[in-house]
Amino acid sequence: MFEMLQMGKYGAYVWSSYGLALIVMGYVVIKPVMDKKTILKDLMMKYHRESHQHIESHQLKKEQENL
Amino acid sequence: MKAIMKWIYHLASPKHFYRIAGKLIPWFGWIAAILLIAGSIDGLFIAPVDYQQGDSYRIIFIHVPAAWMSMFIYMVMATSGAIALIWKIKLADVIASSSAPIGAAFTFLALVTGSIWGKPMWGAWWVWDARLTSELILLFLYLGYMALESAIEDPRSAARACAILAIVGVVNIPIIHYSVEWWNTLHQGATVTKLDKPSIHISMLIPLMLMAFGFKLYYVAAVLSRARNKVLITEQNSSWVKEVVALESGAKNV
Amino acid sequence: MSKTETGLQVKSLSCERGYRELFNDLNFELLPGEILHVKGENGAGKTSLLRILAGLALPVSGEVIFDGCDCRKYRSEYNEHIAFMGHKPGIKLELTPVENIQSYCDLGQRKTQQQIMDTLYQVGLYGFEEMYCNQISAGQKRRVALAQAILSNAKLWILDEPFTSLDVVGVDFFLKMIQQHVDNGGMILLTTHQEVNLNNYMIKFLQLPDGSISH
Amino acid sequence: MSKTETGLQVKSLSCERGYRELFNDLNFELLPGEILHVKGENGAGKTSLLRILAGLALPVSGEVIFDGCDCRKYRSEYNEHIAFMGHKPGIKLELTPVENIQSYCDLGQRKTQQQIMDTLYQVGLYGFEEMYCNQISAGQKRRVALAQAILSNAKLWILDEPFTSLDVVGVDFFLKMIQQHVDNGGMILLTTHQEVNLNNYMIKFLQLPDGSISH
Amino acid sequence: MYKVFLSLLKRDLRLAFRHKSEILNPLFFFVIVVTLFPLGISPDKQILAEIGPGIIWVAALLASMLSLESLFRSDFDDGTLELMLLSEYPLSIMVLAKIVVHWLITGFPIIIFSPLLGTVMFLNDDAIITLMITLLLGTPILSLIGAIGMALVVALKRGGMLLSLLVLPLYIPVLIFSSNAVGSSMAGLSISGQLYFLAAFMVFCLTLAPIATSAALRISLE
Amino acid sequence: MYKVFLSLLKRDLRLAFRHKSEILNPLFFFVIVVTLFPLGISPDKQILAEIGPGIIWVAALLASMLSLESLFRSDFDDGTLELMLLSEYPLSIMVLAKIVVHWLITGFPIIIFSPLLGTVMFLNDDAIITLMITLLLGTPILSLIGAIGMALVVALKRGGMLLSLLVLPLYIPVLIFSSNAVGSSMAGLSISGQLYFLAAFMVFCLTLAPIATSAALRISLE
Ligand code: HEM
Ligand SMILES: Nc1ncnc2c1ncn2[C@@H]1O[C@H](COP(=O)(O)OP(=O)(O)OP(=O)(O)O)[C@@H](O)[C@H]1O
Ligand SMILES: Nc1ncnc2c1ncn2[C@@H]1O[C@H](COP(=O)(O)OP(=O)(O)OP(=O)(O)O)[C@@H](O)[C@H]1O
Ligand SMILES: [Mg+2]
Ligand SMILES: [Mg+2]
Repeated sequence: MFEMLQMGKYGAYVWSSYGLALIVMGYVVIKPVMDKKTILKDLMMKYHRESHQHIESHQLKKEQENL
Repeated sequence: MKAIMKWIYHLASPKHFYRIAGKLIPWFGWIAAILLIAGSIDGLFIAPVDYQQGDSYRIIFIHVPAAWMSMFIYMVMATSGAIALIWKIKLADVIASSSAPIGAAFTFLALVTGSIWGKPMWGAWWVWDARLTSELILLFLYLGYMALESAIEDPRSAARACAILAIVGVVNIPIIHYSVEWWNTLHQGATVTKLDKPSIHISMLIPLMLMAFGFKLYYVAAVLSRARNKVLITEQNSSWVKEVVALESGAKNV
Repeated sequence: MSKTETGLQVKSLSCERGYRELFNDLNFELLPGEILHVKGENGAGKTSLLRILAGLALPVSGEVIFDGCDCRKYRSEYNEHIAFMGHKPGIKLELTPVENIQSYCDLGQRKTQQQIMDTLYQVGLYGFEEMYCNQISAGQKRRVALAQAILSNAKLWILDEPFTSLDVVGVDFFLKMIQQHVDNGGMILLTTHQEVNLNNYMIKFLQLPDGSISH
Repeated sequence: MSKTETGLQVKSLSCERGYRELFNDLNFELLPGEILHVKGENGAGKTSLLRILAGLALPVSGEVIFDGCDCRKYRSEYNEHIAFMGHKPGIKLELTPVENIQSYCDLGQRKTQQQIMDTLYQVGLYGFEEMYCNQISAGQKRRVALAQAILSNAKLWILDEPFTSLDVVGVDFFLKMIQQHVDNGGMILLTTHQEVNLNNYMIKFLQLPDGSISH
Repeated sequence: MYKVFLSLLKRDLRLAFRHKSEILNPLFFFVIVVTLFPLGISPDKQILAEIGPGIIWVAALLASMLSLESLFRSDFDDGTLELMLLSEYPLSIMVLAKIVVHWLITGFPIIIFSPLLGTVMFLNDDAIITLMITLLLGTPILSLIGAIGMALVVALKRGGMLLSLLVLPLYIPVLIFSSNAVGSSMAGLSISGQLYFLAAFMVFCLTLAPIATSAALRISLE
Repeated sequence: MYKVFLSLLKRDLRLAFRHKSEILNPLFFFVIVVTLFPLGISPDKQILAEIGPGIIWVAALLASMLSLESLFRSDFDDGTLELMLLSEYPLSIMVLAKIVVHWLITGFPIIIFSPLLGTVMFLNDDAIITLMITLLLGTPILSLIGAIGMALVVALKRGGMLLSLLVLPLYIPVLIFSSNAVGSSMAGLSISGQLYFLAAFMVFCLTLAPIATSAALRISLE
């Protein structure tokens, strides 16, 4: 078994290639999953802000009228 | 004809795309995973040792599919860029720009695995061979594409500018492919892609093909999930995104 | 709204910058002899609107129709009919006023030297034909731009904050030219934060972002 | 003219740009609580004058004296007492208002986070602390610049066309801040082509290029 | 249409000549960069002759790239580019005129000076003639491709570095074929293959680059 | 005074990191320029090893020069440079902070990547270590001298080409000594002389360049 993993004298080369591929390809698929969370959070906050801005801008106008 | 176009526009509407892509991603993802695992096991342990290169040739099962993908994805980007420019289909822009980082990742993989393979075979990590160099240039094209995209503030202008860049950069693809024929160099010539009779043994061809298809499906899954994110951002003012956001983030909280 | 075949019609125009919607479903029309003053606070999208109308930017949706034709389909014809004066002067500082006007005209219908000189005098640049534009004042540069607009024979002038950094005399002169153009059946679309008194003129106001029109 | 030890005295200042003399032997003084409005047509040299007074440019001859000291000899002390707002905003678009003000203050006396927040609220930027400045409107950017001037504790504000491209609300707000500063014994030097109504205030006019002073 | 082309050509040349000091800058840059190498590498005749063609070509490429700024930047800044977009004539014709001017003030002087630099680098006569031919075919390609890149970044504030990232990869085929041709002719080999490629590529760029450039300009100015 | 330095350093680094994509541009440029040479000259191992040090140094020099724009340009455009001039603290301290940031985002990444490029150019291990040392001593000099040049042209519209003409000649001593040192160490010779020169020159520039730069800035902004 160990013989097999050693791949003659080329074990380091072969395994580092496969390992690197695993890391890079793993990152490529995990990145969008992580991104999605932040996007959902940001958009939630944005919509939240917008629904309140309505009220705020009214208040601002009133303040200016009072001045 | 008009009906067909209408149907395409309908399918390519962001809302539809988001829903359909969400259903497709698991399919592509799992099939890709199965193919890749099978291909790796076959390639690493089952395929016979090469009489010339010893076990080092097993890098081929990563290197070659990655190199193919690096070129294929660039072509996808250029084509969808052209589609977006001509027919003004927003989704094509989204696909193109979601592809760029994946393509860059594959190019990087092809370069590094090639380099790792080169050390035992050629005795050097790098040689200034035409194919190697043109692959390096492809990496720069990807990087330039991404740099341009992030430099332009307005996302719609950015997408259109990048489409032009991608189309112009296509000239590099034939150069990469034919470089081994134009210059006599160290890098191996066509062994797999010779149409009539591949000069590679069938026991090695099978894992290579498994990996190649696995990479393709993997790409589809990855690009779709990126594109779904992009669609959420570009369509953030539309009501359906508001619904989706409320639904999906609500579901998480529960 | 009556169906007209002349002038500018804008139909359900909407525009986004970044991911923010600036205006949505904007409708108005502008007829010969009319002035439209686009109003709105900083960042409301006035410049964006004017650039869309000039064909420099694309709207998210909607149509701009000039003399009955969609202006994006007949871009070259449309361009004959408009003169655009944006935030930037459109004048080369290393050229003289005459050379500037000459090379502007070369982009459209050619003009004789005589016509150019006449217009220069008309805008009051007598004696400055030979100076480079980096030696004349901001107000005089505007006059060069005005001469270009006049010479272009365009029906529709699109002016984005034309009075910025002009002194009182400069503004008055500019207004006079605008009135002349309107009197000759031209159309004007302008934005400005300053008060302008164009009494007795058919002037409409368009308030962004709510898109209401008032007379 | 009485010999004063406070405020700004300008003595026989003259300035050339290129080979053209802009003004010559200009004399005036500005005392605490006063506003000086520099007038003149385009290219008269208003900007040049203000830059000389701020110590950014050198005059051909003449002196600028502040609180009895020649400001070119005591540059560092003089700089403590002035706040300059030129044609350019002086604001980094890639930073938030708070970061902008913070890094401005770091160039002078340091301020606590609390002080900065208070001033931000004072200029009405509540709720915008976290946005980047390229996402806020031109008027709001001016407010950031104003907050910087207020925080600098400078006695003399030098403002070059501060109202450019501000909407009506923006101009009003700015004027209010100017009045507040003057009420607290500050001095203001400004240029603008727009009409400003600062009634009831001690406002002087300086007309370039003839350099006559009127009250 | 022909007239627009000519009048813009005349205007741009006039502008270039009004900045007399600037018109020679690309040439100076070219010469300085070429001289950096004997200083940085070795003054050895053998080595210089070997690396000469490549270095002259790389310097030409950098000079051409760095002078791309002048192509659209000032027109963009003062708003005359907008006026061109609003002209009733095709934009690509005007773009072509500007590219021709760019070539006249960067590529052309470089070609004129290349024999001198070739001599300094100890190239033989054959190689110098080939060098000039490749420059004659190649520098227009540089201006044409560069115009596309410049059009893409013209509206950006910090476009300089980005431009090089976009444009240099596209310049590489020209570099490879040209310096290869010069090297071959130095070794007495046939060079017709390389020259055919360069000529074909130039024609290809000449027809397509103005169109791509004007499309890119319209997008950038949006 | 120390605090101004630190706070400006922090601000500029923060700004640089807000433009994430831009921060790597000088490095990419450096790598692309280095790759141009094997393509343009020859892929031969022998030749590349010979010209490698010179080429890497020329590329570093060009990358440093082209990124000088970022040093003062944006501060000039948005008027924050004026505010710095009007600060009560010495301008040269602030200038030094900006130069340090410039070095951190151009010189430093180049140093980190130089072993990779050295390998690709077939330099031996000794030469690679020397290369890194010369870059460590030399790139700060490039930033310091470059700052003076940039300060002189910052107010000009088309300063790019002019800047290179001003700055490149001043860079030449650094280039000569550094690439000479790398070459010598490849041949197994002593290199202490060159390194002493570089170190001395760096200290010299470090003390005088900020003062010269701030004087130049005051003149430019007048
Ligand atoms: C950094 C080094 C390397 C790079 C950048 C590189 C790049 C590439 C590219 C781009 C392809 C796809 C070409 C095409 O389909 O047109 C390819 C294919 C291939 N490479 Fe490499 N390679 C490198 C090193 C190596 C080494 C060291 C070997 C083996 C000794 C190797 C063996 C192959 C083989 C067998 C193919 C398949 C050829 C075919 O059938 O088309 N590569 N490589
Ligand atoms: N290139 C751009 N990319 C992204 N957003 C932009 C761009 N240009 C402008 N914007 C945004 O679009 C909005 C509208 O800008 P526009 O210039 O049309 O406003 P305006 O009404 O002309 O304002 P002002 O009175 O200040 O001239 C602003 O909020 C601005 O932030
Ligand atoms: N850098 C310069 N070099 C040479 N001359 C200049 C320079 N800057 C300005 N000038 C000239 O100096 C004169 C005064 O310019 P200045 O900017 O001070 O005028 P201004 O009164 O502020 O005008 P405006 O109302 O247009 O702002 C102008 O005639 C201008 O041509
Ligand atoms: Mg505007
Ligand atoms: Mg002024």
